[in-house]
Amino acid sequence: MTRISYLAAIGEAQREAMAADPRVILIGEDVQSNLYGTAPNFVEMFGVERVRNAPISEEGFVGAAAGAAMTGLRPIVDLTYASFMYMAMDQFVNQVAKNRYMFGGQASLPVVYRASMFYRSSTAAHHSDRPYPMFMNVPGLKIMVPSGAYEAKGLLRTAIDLDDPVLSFEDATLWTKKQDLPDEEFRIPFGVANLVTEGTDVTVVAIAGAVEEARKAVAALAGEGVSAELIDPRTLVPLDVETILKSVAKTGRLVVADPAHRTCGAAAEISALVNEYGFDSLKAPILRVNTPDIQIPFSPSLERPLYPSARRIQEAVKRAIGAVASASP
Amino acid sequence: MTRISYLAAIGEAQREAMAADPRVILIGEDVQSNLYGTAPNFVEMFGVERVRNAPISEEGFVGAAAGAAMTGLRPIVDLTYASFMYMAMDQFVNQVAKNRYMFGGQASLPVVYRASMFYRSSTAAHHSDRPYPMFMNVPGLKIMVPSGAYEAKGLLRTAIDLDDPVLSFEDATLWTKKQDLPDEEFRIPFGVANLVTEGTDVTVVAIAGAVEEARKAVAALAGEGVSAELIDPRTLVPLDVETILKSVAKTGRLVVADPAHRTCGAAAEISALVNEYGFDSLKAPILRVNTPDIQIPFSPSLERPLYPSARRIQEAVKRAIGAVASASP
Amino acid sequence: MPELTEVYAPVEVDRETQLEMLRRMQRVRSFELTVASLVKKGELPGAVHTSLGQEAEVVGACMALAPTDYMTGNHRSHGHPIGKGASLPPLMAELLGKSTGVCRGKGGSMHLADFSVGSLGESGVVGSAIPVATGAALSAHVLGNGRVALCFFGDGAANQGCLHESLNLAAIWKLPVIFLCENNQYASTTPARTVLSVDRVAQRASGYSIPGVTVEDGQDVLAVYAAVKVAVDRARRGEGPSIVEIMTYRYSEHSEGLLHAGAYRDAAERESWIARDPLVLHRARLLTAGVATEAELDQLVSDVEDEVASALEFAVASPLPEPAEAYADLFTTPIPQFGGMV
Amino acid sequence: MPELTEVYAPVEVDRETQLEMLRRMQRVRSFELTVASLVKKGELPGAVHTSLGQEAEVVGACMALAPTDYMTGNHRSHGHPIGKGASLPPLMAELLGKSTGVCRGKGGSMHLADFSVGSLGESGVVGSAIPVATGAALSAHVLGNGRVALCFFGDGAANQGCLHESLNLAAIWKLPVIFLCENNQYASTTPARTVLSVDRVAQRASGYSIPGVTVEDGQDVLAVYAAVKVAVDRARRGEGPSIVEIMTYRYSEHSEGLLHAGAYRDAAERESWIARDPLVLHRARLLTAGVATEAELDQLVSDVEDEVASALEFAVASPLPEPAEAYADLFTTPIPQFGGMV
Ligand SMILES: Cc1ncc(C[n+]2csc(CCOP(=O)(O)OP(=O)(O)O)c2C)c(N)n1
Ligand SMILES: Cc1ncc(C[n+]2csc(CCOP(=O)(O)OP(=O)(O)O)c2C)c(N)n1
Ligand SMILES: [Mg+2]
Ligand SMILES: [Mg+2]
Repeated sequence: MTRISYLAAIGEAQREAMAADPRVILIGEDVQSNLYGTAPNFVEMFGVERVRNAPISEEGFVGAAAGAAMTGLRPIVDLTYASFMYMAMDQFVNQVAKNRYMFGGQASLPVVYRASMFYRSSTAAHHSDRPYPMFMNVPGLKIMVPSGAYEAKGLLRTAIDLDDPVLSFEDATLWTKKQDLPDEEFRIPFGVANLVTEGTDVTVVAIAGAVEEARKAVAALAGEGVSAELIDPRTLVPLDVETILKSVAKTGRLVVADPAHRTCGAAAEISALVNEYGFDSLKAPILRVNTPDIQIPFSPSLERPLYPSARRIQEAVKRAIGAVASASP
Repeated sequence: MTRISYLAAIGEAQREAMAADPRVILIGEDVQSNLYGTAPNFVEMFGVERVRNAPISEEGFVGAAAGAAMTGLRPIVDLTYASFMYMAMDQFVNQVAKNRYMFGGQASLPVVYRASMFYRSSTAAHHSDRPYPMFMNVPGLKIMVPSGAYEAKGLLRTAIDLDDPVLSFEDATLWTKKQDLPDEEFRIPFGVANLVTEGTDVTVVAIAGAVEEARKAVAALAGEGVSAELIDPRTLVPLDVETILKSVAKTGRLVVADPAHRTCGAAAEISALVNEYGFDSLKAPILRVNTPDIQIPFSPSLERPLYPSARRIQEAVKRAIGAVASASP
Repeated sequence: MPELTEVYAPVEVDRETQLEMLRRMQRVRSFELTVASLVKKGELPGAVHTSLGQEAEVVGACMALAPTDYMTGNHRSHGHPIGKGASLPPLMAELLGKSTGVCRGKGGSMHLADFSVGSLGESGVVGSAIPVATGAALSAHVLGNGRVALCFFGDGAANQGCLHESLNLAAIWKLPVIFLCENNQYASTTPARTVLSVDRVAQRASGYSIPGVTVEDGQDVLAVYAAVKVAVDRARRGEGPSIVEIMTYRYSEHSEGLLHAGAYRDAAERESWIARDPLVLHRARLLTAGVATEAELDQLVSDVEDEVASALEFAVASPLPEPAEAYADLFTTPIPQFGGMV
Repeated sequence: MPELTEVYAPVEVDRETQLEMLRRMQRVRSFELTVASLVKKGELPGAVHTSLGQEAEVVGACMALAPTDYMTGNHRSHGHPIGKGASLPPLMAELLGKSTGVCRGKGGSMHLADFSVGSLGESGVVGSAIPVATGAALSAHVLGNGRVALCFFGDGAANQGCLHESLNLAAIWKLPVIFLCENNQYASTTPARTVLSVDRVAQRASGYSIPGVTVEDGQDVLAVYAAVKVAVDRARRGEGPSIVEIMTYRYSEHSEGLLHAGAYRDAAERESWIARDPLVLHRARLLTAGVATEAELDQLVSDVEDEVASALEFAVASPLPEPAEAYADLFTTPIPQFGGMV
């Protein structure tokens, strides 16, 4: 076991994959200087041909990575902040997601796009986005949302192995969080949720950084005699609906903690799925703990309360089990 | 009353607004030649300074319209196909949606972006998108989804009057559909749903072109003794949740017909809202009739069955009322 | 900055290649005429953009590439894979939405792709395939497999930001890619001179420190071939990207059957271009130079016409895809739709 | 294509303007030094990018504009509104996230904007404000109000597609906009020479048939002013856009407190730029030319230092916004959050 941070785990996954397969290359702004910490000594290890500093032109290099993936490489692209992905949106939606389908299966696109969600850091609206829901609405993209160093490393190895395009939304609130990781190489499959804590009274599904908050909430709730089951879906596409349904079949109650904006967020999808396929087991409304539908303000006093926190998750659970009255619409 | 098509209604709204206010200008590819039919004789009426042919550079002119809106103009931008909006995604999300908020209210952005959803026309994956859900996840954008000529005209007039950015998703399956419109100018407020048909057994919420299909389904169901209430939200941001909740309080059942892809679509949001705030009135699972999570294939034989059709809506309603067994997950 | 001056040097083109140029131009011509008539009869679904009039630039450019080289294109899409040597029946079947189509009926007119001949796909979104071709060049460069990539784009696409980004990227990484501008002077109903900040797209090359050349007579297949060949050879030698711009003209409306409001093009202008038809020009040259006889060329044309006719037969006889096939081909490792469709 | 040759002609700049240049440069300098020390003490949240070393290009460019002209900028954001004449207390309060901030605490360091002086906002997303400035120029053009717009962008932003699109748009529509490249030779840790396909961004101007000029000595505020003034006058006369590139250098790391892995910049290089400090240069010129005395300039500096100190006092004393204020300012016509927040 080695104790490493979320960021270091990403670096490790990249290093192992690049060492294992010369077709894996890394493209991104300031990767050669390892500005963001996920490519330590990569230039020395793999050379500048495989560790490529990109000009600030997201549309260009996102598309170039797609074209390279269609013709024999297996690129990893570091977009740094998720808020810059919009610059390349046409390439993501119209090329990366569609090319295999449009061409009747002639293309495979083994490419991973990594982006960090840099919220809760007072960088305001241009750096704080958590845009995975809009990509979930685009068929053809696989989406991972690692909630810890273990997931970050294990899912990323799988992502790089996959012959399909993967978007990795990395949660910067976890960057420095450390975990003990196996010394041997390992992979975590896509579409298999992690049952973090078993429980009987209520199911909590939490996404990315919200898993950490939910963990705290669940622990606090246990102290209050509430038994909550915590599920981390790990990947949003594919989504392990079965595990969630099975849990709700047991608990009858669901709270979804999702750092994205509320409207059409991942929590909305999970709510709709459970309503549709788990209706009979539901004893109470499904509650969503999201970021409200406003942009992210700069001032810490404005920003801090907005995200799913342990406190907000705990309150939602209490509402779900009827311990406190529901707010009227 | 004058009988005009959906496309002509859009042209009328633009003409009236441009005649009323010299600050309203039109920007778009091939608008001077009226290629798409919504700017007939506009060059003659308003001149080339106000009817501006744009180069194919969506990011540039979408952003330029935003900057113009921040400084005194009230532009209408015709993006022609919704599938081209991704090219300008950074401008939509990072400038259009965020500028007022980031600058603490100093900016107003009275600008309307129009785009048509050109599905069911065998133009395949690059021209058939219905991407309103991803924009619903972006706080700061108002979104209209006109379901007929009346709505197209009335909502667009309101959109142009508003001091906020509006995205208009126009449904090309309705382009040629005609309706009798009042001769005098009129406006339809945002955030007020249209109760298309009253009913008691089930609520059907339908979006854009799906309203027409739902209308047929509701009529057919009436023949079978099923009383369905049909609601057209008209705008998705703001969304008239109250009207939907009131209806579900009466019917206890909900089917949402939404031409977008299913995952994180508008139907998911409506389902989540009704689950959360109307849970006690729900007698059956909320069913979503969407386009499945695949890209749009070219071949008519592949494409035709994919969208919410009268038949699919009818079947969903029957399932919702328990007339047919539910598919197992 | 290197210059593409060699472009004006005469190129040695062997007899077989010269004939193959005519054959491929004729393939494009016959294919497009067939397609246009199908549209007129209402037998082709969707939007269809033909390359009638642009055969020389399409074929001249493609033939300067090796069969293993890569190519991407745009909505005006049929000529590119044909020029690159794709087999016609699966192309025609694709246009008819058949399961034997080159994209199994998923792509249609705007999304032809034949990976077996290096055709990586046409993009219905203007400009959007340019970064993809740049990426194909990146893989060729990194893998060192000696291939080059070429992307076709129009005068309209020249104003897209992704072109700028791709040019810069290719220039600094010295990627083997040819940015091939098919300047037919109009984007739908919009004249290039009203929306393009330069007379010639190639003038932008200096902003990327790469060679840029305009072939003013884009109806001359040999001139096109020569110019593109210089750029291809340069790319293959590891000297980086080029812009090659070909002045040409489309005979038809922007898309088949399109009724447009304004008279944005001059009838006389169109006539003058038709008077210099690329097939007629090349045929005349072949005859004058004694490369082939009238009879041989007539045979070539009629062989191609048969080829196209049998492609059509194949397409017509092919089955439509089963509705369930819509759910295939999204992912290499599929994800089932949860719960099936309501 | 018109040339900006007048740039090297001496400009007549009156005494008051010359002093105001020093005053504004000193404002930027003192403001940034204060900000940097706040960051060091952990008293400033978020990412902070200073313009230390770039004062001449910031102020020279801004002062070539009229107060009613428009301006947009980027993440290196404090200098721009200060240069444009914004009042300091609301800027400083914004950095501290106070409700008296120019953006009511919503924007912070990367999103300063003071519409009262034509500052339409800084963009944290690189390149993204360039189309917005182009649009401000469009409204000036259509409304005929005689204003011009200027957008600041870095050497790194020069490779963004939106710049290309904006240049082309502004060129064909003859919009009164100045594309002002602050070429400090690095984008974060990436040297421009490794990612930029030209030596000078201004070389790209010819691709848009517009003037492009590089001020090689961007530490000379008068040289910057002169070059930008030519472009501004040209724009105001209705002759369209220009690129003006200013060679300069940032003294600090990319953002305050940033620890970077590689030594991407040479210490000697930095020293040589510091040796030609723009404030020192301009001060010396004022003295030599007899524009002001040592005592007068010392007074000016100390006045500015007082101004910055009292801006900081104001900011510190100001209240933080109430949490509920987070829900204001999204729309001009608000939409309530349905059901409140869980
Ligand atoms: C991003 C985008 N914007 C607009 C369109 C609509 N459109 C299709 S073709 C076309 C004109 C293209 O002109 P050009 O690039 O010159 O190619 P040509 O048709 O002349 O061959 C336009 C505007 C599109 N398909 N994609
Ligand atoms: C679209 C986008 N990509 C990347 C970044 C991250 N980033 C912030 S500043 C910067 C460097 C910008 O360099 P330059 O434009 O030269 O401005 P400078 O910092 O040198 O003033 C980068 C890469 C960003 N903010 N936006
Ligand atoms: Mg063209
Ligand atoms: Mg820089």
